[in-house]
Amino acid sequence: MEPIVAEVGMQPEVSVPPEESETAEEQRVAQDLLLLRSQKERAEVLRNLIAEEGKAFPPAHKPKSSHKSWYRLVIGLLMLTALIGTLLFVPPPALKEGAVPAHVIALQEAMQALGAGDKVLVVLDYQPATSREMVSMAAPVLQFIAERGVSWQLLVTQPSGLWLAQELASTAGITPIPEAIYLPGGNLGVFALAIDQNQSSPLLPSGLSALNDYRAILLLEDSGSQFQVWMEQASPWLGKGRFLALVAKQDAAMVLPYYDSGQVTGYVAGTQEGALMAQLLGQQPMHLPHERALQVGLIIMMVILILSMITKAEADATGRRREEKT
Amino acid sequence: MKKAIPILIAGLSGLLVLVALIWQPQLAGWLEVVLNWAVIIASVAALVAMATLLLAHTRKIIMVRHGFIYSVILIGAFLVSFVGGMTAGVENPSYLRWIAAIQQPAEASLLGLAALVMAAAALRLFHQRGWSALTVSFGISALVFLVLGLGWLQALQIPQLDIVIGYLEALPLVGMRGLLIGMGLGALLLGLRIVLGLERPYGE
Amino acid sequence: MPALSLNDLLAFGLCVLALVALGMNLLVHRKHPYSGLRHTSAVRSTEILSQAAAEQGKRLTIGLGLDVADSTTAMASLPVLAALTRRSIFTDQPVRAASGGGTLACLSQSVVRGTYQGAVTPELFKPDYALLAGLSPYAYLAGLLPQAASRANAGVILYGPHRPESVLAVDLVERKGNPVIVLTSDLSAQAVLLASSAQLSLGEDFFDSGASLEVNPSAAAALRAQDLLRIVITVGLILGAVLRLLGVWQ
Amino acid sequence: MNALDVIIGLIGFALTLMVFSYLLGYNFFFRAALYLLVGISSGYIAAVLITKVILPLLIAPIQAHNGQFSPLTVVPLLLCLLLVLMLFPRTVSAGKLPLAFLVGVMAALTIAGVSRGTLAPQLLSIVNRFSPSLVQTDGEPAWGQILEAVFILLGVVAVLFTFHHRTHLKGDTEARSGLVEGLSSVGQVFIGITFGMLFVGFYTTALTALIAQLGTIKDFILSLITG
Repeated sequence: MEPIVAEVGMQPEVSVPPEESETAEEQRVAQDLLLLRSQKERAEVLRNLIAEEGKAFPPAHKPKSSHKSWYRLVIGLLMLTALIGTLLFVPPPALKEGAVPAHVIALQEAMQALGAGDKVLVVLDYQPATSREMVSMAAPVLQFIAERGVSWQLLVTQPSGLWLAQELASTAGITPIPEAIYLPGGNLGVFALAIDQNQSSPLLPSGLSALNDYRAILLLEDSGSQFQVWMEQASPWLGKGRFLALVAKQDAAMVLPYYDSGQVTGYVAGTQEGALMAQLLGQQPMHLPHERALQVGLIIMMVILILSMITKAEADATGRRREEKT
Repeated sequence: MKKAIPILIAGLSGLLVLVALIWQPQLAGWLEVVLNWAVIIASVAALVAMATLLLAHTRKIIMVRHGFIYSVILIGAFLVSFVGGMTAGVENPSYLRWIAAIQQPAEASLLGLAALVMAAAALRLFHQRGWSALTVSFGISALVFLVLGLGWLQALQIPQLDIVIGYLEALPLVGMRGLLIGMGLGALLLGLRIVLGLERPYGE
Repeated sequence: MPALSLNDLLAFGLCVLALVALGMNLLVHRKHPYSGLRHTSAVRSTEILSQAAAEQGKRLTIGLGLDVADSTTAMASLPVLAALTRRSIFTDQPVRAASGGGTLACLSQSVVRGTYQGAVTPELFKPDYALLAGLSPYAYLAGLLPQAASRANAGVILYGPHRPESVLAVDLVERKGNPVIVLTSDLSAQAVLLASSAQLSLGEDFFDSGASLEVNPSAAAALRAQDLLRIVITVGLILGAVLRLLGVWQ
Repeated sequence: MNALDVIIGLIGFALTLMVFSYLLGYNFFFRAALYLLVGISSGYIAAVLITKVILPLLIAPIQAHNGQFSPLTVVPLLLCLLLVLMLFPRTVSAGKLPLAFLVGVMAALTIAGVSRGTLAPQLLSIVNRFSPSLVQTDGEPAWGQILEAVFILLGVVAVLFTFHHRTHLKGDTEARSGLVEGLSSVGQVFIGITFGMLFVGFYTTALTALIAQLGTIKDFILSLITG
């Protein structure tokens, strides 16, 4: 079991303490000479550079795989063919009822507790690449909020959010398309928004209330580290039970501890849970990315992982047999 | 002395923010000012970095260096979107539609390509990393979550099975929490070292 | 000062403890700051790669990641940039850095320029050595890919907050037959890159660069402080659990 | 479908083909798509930063003071001018001052944010699983809940010790203590399980984007055919 540990950088390695005699030698020299600080520093730079010369290093780590990438092309083309074939010839399945996870129920309850007069801040914090997944989750939720008569605002934290907000609102069929408010400054902006109770900071865009005034803050996220920024810079300044989240499937694991600690009241991760959520809210689920194609893609990955295990076991067995023979 | 000034500035600005956070109502005004300056500086830094990039590509075009055609594409695309944004307005729906027409398919395709690349890479996972507690648990966990991702088990609606699925889905909580706490400790100490001037990411 | 909640008290206590542990370890281990510490092999490999690059007359490209989310984490990579730049000043091809954010790009410029200045060779510095790759996560990836694919590269190091999409950059470097080392603070990226040939560091080893390269004694003191905090946290958790179970802490 | 929709659809189709051409190798079309993306997004972001940040936050306050000296508006301007000097190789070091200021502020935010938003709540959450209201039902111990809480506590500790740095001399070599090594092995299992979920999560997101993109192209071609 050793190789992987060394490979990924977890093997304890040992540093060699500097030789004491070397240090003592240096001090003697320094005492004998009266040097300016800058001269000393330059001498140190040169000493380091000279020390680098001829220093023994083990060979650089080279990728074990062959440079030829034919297997990449074969797998890529096979997968593309399977997905395109499914898209063209297999109809998408009807949505099935299934067990609803606790975090989805928690989000549903929080949404249904919202009423007319409540204020909700919808934070759009995802990249154009994941917009299809995010829109399929967010559009039914926005439709629900709009139907409830809840007063809501759209906040975007990155420039592309300005057009993503238009896309989301028009897909959800919300008219007129609400104006998206741009919050500059990344984590600095999030922090400024969280602490500013009087809306006095020039940094904050007009039309936005203090975060404490919102009954709920609905995060639409596709990045774990960006989600963490909201949990670290904004959540400590607000009472518990404010944050709700719709996250891309890739962030499902990241949200787990924050949901368990109560910093997020409820969340939905991925299109499947998004469809469940839409049903629970009495909305029509969005047209998902073709579910059968998604299943085909997942099965391909399963087969690949199993093949990887089998071929490695086979290679190990062959190696052992060879060793036994010699 | 010259070297000490940036260290002092970093330390003082960090301390001011920390002190203002503790004595929040009294020093809230100063905190607002500091944050305002920081956001402005970060934005100007982005513009300066962008200008440096454009200058580098301009030099490449002028000197007709290898691959200068790509620099032409980059600068041309930059000028079109920048001039368009400044003249039509960055919230103009028509302008945004054109930006979206390029950004959306290019980024979604890059992400989609990552799926294809991952599939090819996974084939060599165990050959590259060998067998260990980490790789075996990783492989089994990935297989379990792929099966759960199909949604077939959930559709059976067997209460006992649903309980097991619930436990399986919550299991990564342990590792994730441990990793988050460890990363948090690392980030906390890095932050402290910066404020104390022991780490100088702005250069010596 | 408003009344502090238990959460705030604990946070404050952790900060004070971290500060004390850092100071204590700086003092106690000032003579041999790096001895008795596990070194992260991925960080040490960056040294090896830089030596190999110098021998081949090729360059190293370092992707510094994004500074969109949390710039402080992104700054963890800058000591490595300084150390590797110092080594490459007099080689045929100096190190090139690519950043995914304005602040990080300016910081990397400042660090690289400072290193040349420190080596009394400011005239050798060129702004091209530390450039912005792109300002959004995907623009950064798009800007990084051509640099990672350069024929002048002896290898590529991705050190900083890289999203999992950087699997494309790793794949491209592999295709070119070059080694790639990845140290990322993004846990999704760590998981995705486990299925690649990249030499990888996991979890909090991301913060080990200064100590593993033996370029900053305070970084080693921070690792020792982390170890101490780990023990204190473990004892605190067990104690807290027992007190809760016994009903002493309601 | 109007002419504009057709043009936009064609751009999307072409860009998708250019990006996927990477499967055949790193080629001109793929590179062109990358540079186009960098150029377009940089220009757009530059325009947004100027109109939404620089003009309202830096320039407008100075104009509001009618040219009169106000330190709160002039200081950021001076700091920004120092940053602009970074454009010239000889004066790159002028940028150190504003950068040091920014670094200090960000470090402080990290200290406060990480400790209050991640460390403290996550640690408290582990202990809170042992609260009497959760581990007792009708005055009797709920062993299932207790076991779950102990499992989480030990698991987190094991993961934390996987990254322990301290080593001790064992004969000629230095190694970690047996207890730490044991905990590390358990911790690696938990890390593996978490990474498995993260791996599948990202793969699913990427796959969703791929299928959606292929679906968009399919719809576009069908609409071209059917008019």
